[in-house]
Amino acid sequence: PRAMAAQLHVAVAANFLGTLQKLAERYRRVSGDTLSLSSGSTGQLYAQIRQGAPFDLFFSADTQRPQLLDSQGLAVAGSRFTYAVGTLVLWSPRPGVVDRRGQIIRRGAFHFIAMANPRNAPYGAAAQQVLTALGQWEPLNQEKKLVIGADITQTWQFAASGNADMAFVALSQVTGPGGRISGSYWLPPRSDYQPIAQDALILARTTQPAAAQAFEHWLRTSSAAAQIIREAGYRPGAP
Amino acid sequence: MALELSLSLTRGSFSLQVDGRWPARGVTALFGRSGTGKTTLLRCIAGLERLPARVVFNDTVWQDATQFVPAHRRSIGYVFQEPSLFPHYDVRGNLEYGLRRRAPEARRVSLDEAVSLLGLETLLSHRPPQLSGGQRQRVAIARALLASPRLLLMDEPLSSLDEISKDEILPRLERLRDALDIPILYVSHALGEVMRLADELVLLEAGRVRAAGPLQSLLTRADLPLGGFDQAGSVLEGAVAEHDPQYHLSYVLVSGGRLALSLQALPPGHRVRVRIDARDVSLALQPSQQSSISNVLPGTVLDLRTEVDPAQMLVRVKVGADVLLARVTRRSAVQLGITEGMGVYVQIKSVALMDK
Amino acid sequence: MALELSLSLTRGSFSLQVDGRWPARGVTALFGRSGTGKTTLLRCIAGLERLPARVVFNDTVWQDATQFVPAHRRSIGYVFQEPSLFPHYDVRGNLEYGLRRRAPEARRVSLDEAVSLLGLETLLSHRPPQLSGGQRQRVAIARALLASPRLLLMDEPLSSLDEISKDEILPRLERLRDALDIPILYVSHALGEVMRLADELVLLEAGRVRAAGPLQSLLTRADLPLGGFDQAGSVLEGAVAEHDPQYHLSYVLVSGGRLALSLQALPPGHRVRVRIDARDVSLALQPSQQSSISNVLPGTVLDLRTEVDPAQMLVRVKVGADVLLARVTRRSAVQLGITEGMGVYVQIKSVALMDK
Amino acid sequence: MGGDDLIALAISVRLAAVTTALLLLLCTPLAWWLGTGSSRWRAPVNAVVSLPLVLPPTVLGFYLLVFLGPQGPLGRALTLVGVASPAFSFTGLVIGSMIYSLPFVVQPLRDAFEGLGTRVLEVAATLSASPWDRFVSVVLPLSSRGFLTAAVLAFAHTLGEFGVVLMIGGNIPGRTQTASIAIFNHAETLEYGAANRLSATLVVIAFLLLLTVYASTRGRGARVQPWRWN
Amino acid sequence: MGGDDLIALAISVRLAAVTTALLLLLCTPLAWWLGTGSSRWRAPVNAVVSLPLVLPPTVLGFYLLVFLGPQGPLGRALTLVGVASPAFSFTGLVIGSMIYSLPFVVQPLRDAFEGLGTRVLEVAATLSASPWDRFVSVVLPLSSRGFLTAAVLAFAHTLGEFGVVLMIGGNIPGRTQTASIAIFNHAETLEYGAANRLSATLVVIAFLLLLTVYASTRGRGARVQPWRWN
Ligand SMILES: Nc1ncnc2c1ncn2[C@@H]1O[C@H](COP(=O)(O)OP(=O)(O)OP(=O)(O)O)[C@@H](O)[C@H]1O
Ligand SMILES: Nc1ncnc2c1ncn2[C@@H]1O[C@H](COP(=O)(O)OP(=O)(O)OP(=O)(O)O)[C@@H](O)[C@H]1O
Ligand SMILES: [Mg+2]
Ligand SMILES: [Mg+2]
Repeated sequence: PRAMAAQLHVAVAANFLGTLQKLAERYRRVSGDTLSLSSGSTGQLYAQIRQGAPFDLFFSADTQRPQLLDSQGLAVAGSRFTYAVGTLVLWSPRPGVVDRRGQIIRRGAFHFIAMANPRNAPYGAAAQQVLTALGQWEPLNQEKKLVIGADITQTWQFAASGNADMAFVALSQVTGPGGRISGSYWLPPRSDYQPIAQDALILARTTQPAAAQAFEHWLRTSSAAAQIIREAGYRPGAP
Repeated sequence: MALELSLSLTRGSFSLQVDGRWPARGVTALFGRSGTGKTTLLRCIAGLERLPARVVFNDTVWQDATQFVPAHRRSIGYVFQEPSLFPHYDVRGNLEYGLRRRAPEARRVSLDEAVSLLGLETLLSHRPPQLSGGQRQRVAIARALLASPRLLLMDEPLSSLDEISKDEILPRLERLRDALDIPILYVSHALGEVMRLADELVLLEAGRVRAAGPLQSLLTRADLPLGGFDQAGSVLEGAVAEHDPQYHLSYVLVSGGRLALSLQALPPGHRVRVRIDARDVSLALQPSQQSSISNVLPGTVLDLRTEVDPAQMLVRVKVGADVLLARVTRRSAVQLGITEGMGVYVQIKSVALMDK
Repeated sequence: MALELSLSLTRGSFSLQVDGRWPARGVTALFGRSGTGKTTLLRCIAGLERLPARVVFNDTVWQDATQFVPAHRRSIGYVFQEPSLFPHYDVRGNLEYGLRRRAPEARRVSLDEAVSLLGLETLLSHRPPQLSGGQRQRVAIARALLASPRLLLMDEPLSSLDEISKDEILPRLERLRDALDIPILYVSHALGEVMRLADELVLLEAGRVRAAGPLQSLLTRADLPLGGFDQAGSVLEGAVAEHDPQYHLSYVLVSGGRLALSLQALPPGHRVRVRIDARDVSLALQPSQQSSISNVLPGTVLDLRTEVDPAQMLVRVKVGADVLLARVTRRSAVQLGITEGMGVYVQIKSVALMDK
Repeated sequence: MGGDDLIALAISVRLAAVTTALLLLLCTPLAWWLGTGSSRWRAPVNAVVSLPLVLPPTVLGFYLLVFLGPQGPLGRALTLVGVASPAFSFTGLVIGSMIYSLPFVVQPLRDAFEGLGTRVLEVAATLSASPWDRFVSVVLPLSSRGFLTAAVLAFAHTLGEFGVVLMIGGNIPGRTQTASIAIFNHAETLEYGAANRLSATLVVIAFLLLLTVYASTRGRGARVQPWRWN
Repeated sequence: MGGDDLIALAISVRLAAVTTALLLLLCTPLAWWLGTGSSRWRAPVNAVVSLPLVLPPTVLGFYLLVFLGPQGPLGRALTLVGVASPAFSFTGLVIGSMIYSLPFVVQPLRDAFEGLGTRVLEVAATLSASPWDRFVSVVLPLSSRGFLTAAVLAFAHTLGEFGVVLMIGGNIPGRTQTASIAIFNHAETLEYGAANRLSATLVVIAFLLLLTVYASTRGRGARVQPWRWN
């Protein structure tokens, strides 16, 4: 409907960057609009946005920072929504390490478990909740068996490089093409941790509100988008 | 033309106090023992030491209470006591450094002149570490000359050079000085070098000027320590009288008579200065015959003085209007009965012309 | 005791080829013009140049095809041509550097001795930049002495020193050398210094040894250029005959007769060497009376040679078993009719004892 | 290697070159003052010069962003005079990189200047060279080693810099996304193949560049320098 | 400031001190060879020394982790001899910091050694000083400026290092969580007050340390050096 194709600048939390790249590619084909993606940690992107970074949309890895931006009036009213909900997995690149019920944590036959920083990464907070539910949070901390990644990527790297025996990571990271998962893993019960919801919003400073809204609308409603998100190991947020 | 100086500096226990006005023409020798402040004085004149002082060169104020002309605008040439070549240039680069910084019309020495003057032909592409000590010193001299300075400061420039090189370089340097009329302030320990080269002498002792004035008058002054040097002597003014090509001799008339010296390419009547070392002078009561000593002049004893070595005496003899120094043994002095006012014949074994 | 050398080195157009065995005792002077390779030769002996060579000192092989004793194990002292003090130490620190690295029982010079020998008492806490050129040179000499070396290499150590300092230092150095029996290889341009100090002479010319041998025999050799120097002269062996305290004279018997010189504190019979400069020698057909020249000996003319200056001639005269050089004008030579084989009287104005 | 990577590489190289050039230019006077002056402010300034290193790069970047951003003191001043804030632009990257690499340039230069000694300068002055002339004809060539080290450290460090650049540049593809950020992005999206390729390219480029520099310059430096009369 | 922050600060200072000390020790021979040797390998080695700077720290850290990990070449070798992998330990931090700060130590030292000249060493040799003795009594004091710069850069850079340290240390509080990581964490969790406090503490500590060092050492260095006979 618009005369010229728009280019939207999107700030995206690093863990969703790959998925958003796929989404952008798909969206470009349906709308002609392109997305320029700037990734970083959620905290860093948040700081940049507060300092006037030239982004149109913000895809956070949590719900807290979008809420803050919203309350500070830096978001387009009503644009905040949950675009994906993550699933936590305890994973090892080697088969036979993690049992299907997560007993290994109690047995303690390992050197290190990697997890993201619970204070700034939602997956880290979730991992802490799971460990607390297992009654292992305190003991593992005491024994200094927890290595903390700055973000979920680093956490994955700790395990993937074999330096940590296993890691609490996002299911999206270990899901290969066709939904296959290599190595061994355990999916903690969803009841043991709060949903890992990731919120997005349109920034109030955007110069292309129409294009931004169009993309958001597509993302919330298109089944193709939902499909891509699901394949990446997330659950789509409520439409 | 004159160099006016007034400075006072203290470093630890050393202090330098100089007040004076020295004629800035020909060569002024700065003579003094090691550590008396010769280098420090040159540095002050060059503008390399920031200190309260008054330096006036030929009516241009270089430094006083209100102004300070920095070293690079004083148009000096400075041969440092250590050759101090630029390590990042070869010999040619070192030589050209100062040359390039003079406007072509202001250049008074060409690269070729300087190179041949100091015998650097084969060394032009050498880098400083590939030079011997004496070669480095020669490059430093040539470099200073090529800056066509209005005043040349030389701090023991020939100390690492052998006699033959010195004998080659000194006369050429003298000629160049006369041709270009660049006054030179020349630091040296060697009284021989000083006597050969200098017109004026400044005698430094422990940071103070002990005496300053024309070389001739200072050399024979009884109150100065110069007579005590191995190479003590006197300098006489004279005029070329005639030549004797057969024996390769020239005759020079001085106030006391006629002196023979090596043949010079100078016209009769030309005014010259000749140098006579005390050790070359002996005394006799009669003019000797049949001796190889060819210069004998009558004179009158002014006084006798004991030297550091008690076996020796230094006798000052008035010859015409000049004073000659003679070094004789105490025994000879006694045996010949030499006393003040007595008439004697001075026998001069060797007379050297000072290229003037 | 001997120093055996065999080396060959090429640097650009310069090549150094030395083969020889020189006695390592007393002072061996390395004499040669600027750029002839004196410094390079010293560096090879010190082990500072890595090159194929053979260096044997007193039967210890320092270097040959199979071994190389590094510099720090050669027990040498080296006074570099540039003083090269350690910038991070004061004078005392510089002096103690070598001293500390000798076991106490191997030390042969004490700090106090070296300090007073070179007059460094007031300079001990100075840092190198606070020293004058001559002061630096004196510190470098003292530093080398304090390492109590088995061989002392000195590269123009006195070039920045005034005559008085030289006159003070040289005799003390000679005494120290004799007391400690440290052989010295001494580079110098100044023939006067060499004649005064050296026992042996090595004459370098363009990287080759032109001649080597005892000083006396080389000085008067007609085929060497040494006679051409201003300070040419000869050295005679003799023995103290008697003293004349009244005139502060000592008499020395040489092969050709008796010579008077300044009073020496030496017992009669003591063997000494005396130096007689060519310029101090005149010739006469009769022994002169009534002249201040006190030493007159009969001799026979060996030969006459024209000098660089055609007005001058160098006459070699056989006096007893010795050869003296006399510098006379061509005119005198002709007028006196001096020819080979003729009997003459040599008048010697000044005789210097070489502290031996 | 994708086109984005090539662009990022080009931005990195350009950023490193611009940063290095500007730093050499600006730090030379500062280093000269530190190395040859005698003010009693030298010690504190010396200490301050090293401080940019002490903070984690992202944190430094954050403070810079606060300072330079539209709400920051400098940003606001700039906006008043009608200049856009340098945050999230190439200019911002340059400023950030310069601040962070400052010590790597100042310190080797200062050491080089301090080691020169005064004699060569005195000689040049007596040969009529003005202070500026002396600087060009004597100080520069004789401090070439220091300049080389300063340039190499600044260049290499800017190539690899990530935190400050990410923070102040905003990782905008084609504009402020440098190779180091691109590698990081690849790693984030588990494209380890691409990350490895880009890393390898960066390392190889840097190696070849440094090799050329050292092979040509070192030799000269070595010929000039080992000779000293001290 | 919380207890965790204090502990992190202590770890940082200890890490910086250990890293600096080890680097000075290990890099001195390397820098000597680079500065005074004449091998034709010098140029490539010089180039390689600077390469750790070229990669973003986290990437470098990742490669290190792979190299040290159980599947990595070194990790496997260590496991064979019964030594635990240094990943996620203080040892690991030290290794990572050392690799990353290597150029900051090697280059100033190399420059200092290269600038020494041979004469002082020759003089020392003729005064019977053995090579080791010469190194201690002549090279060390006359290169003090280079050592100071190397130490300051390495120390400050290690204090602020974040990427490599985070990667290889695993951010284990009380063991491998350094002050720089703690500041980063504070900033990420929007605890800007705590971040500012810790940053300020770090900066002030570093400033006082550097000031002391420069005020005491610079003076001496300056007195020793301006004099050169070149
Ligand atoms: N900072 C200082 N403290 C004490 N004395 C100093 C200081 N700086 C220089 N001096 C002294 O100043 C004196 C003058 O030195 P200068 O170099 O001018 O002597 P010089 O006449 O050139 O001697 P030389 O003939 O040996 O070169 C020396 O005695 C030196 O010890
Ligand atoms: N790399 C080189 N290329 C060419 N010539 C060189 C090189 N290195 C040294 N030379 C030459 O070697 C010669 C010997 O130098 P050396 O320093 O031994 O002389 P020296 O006898 O000590 O002279 P001086 O009395 O002037 O100190 C010099 O003529 C010098 O030019
Ligand atoms: Mg002097
Ligand atoms: Mg020499």
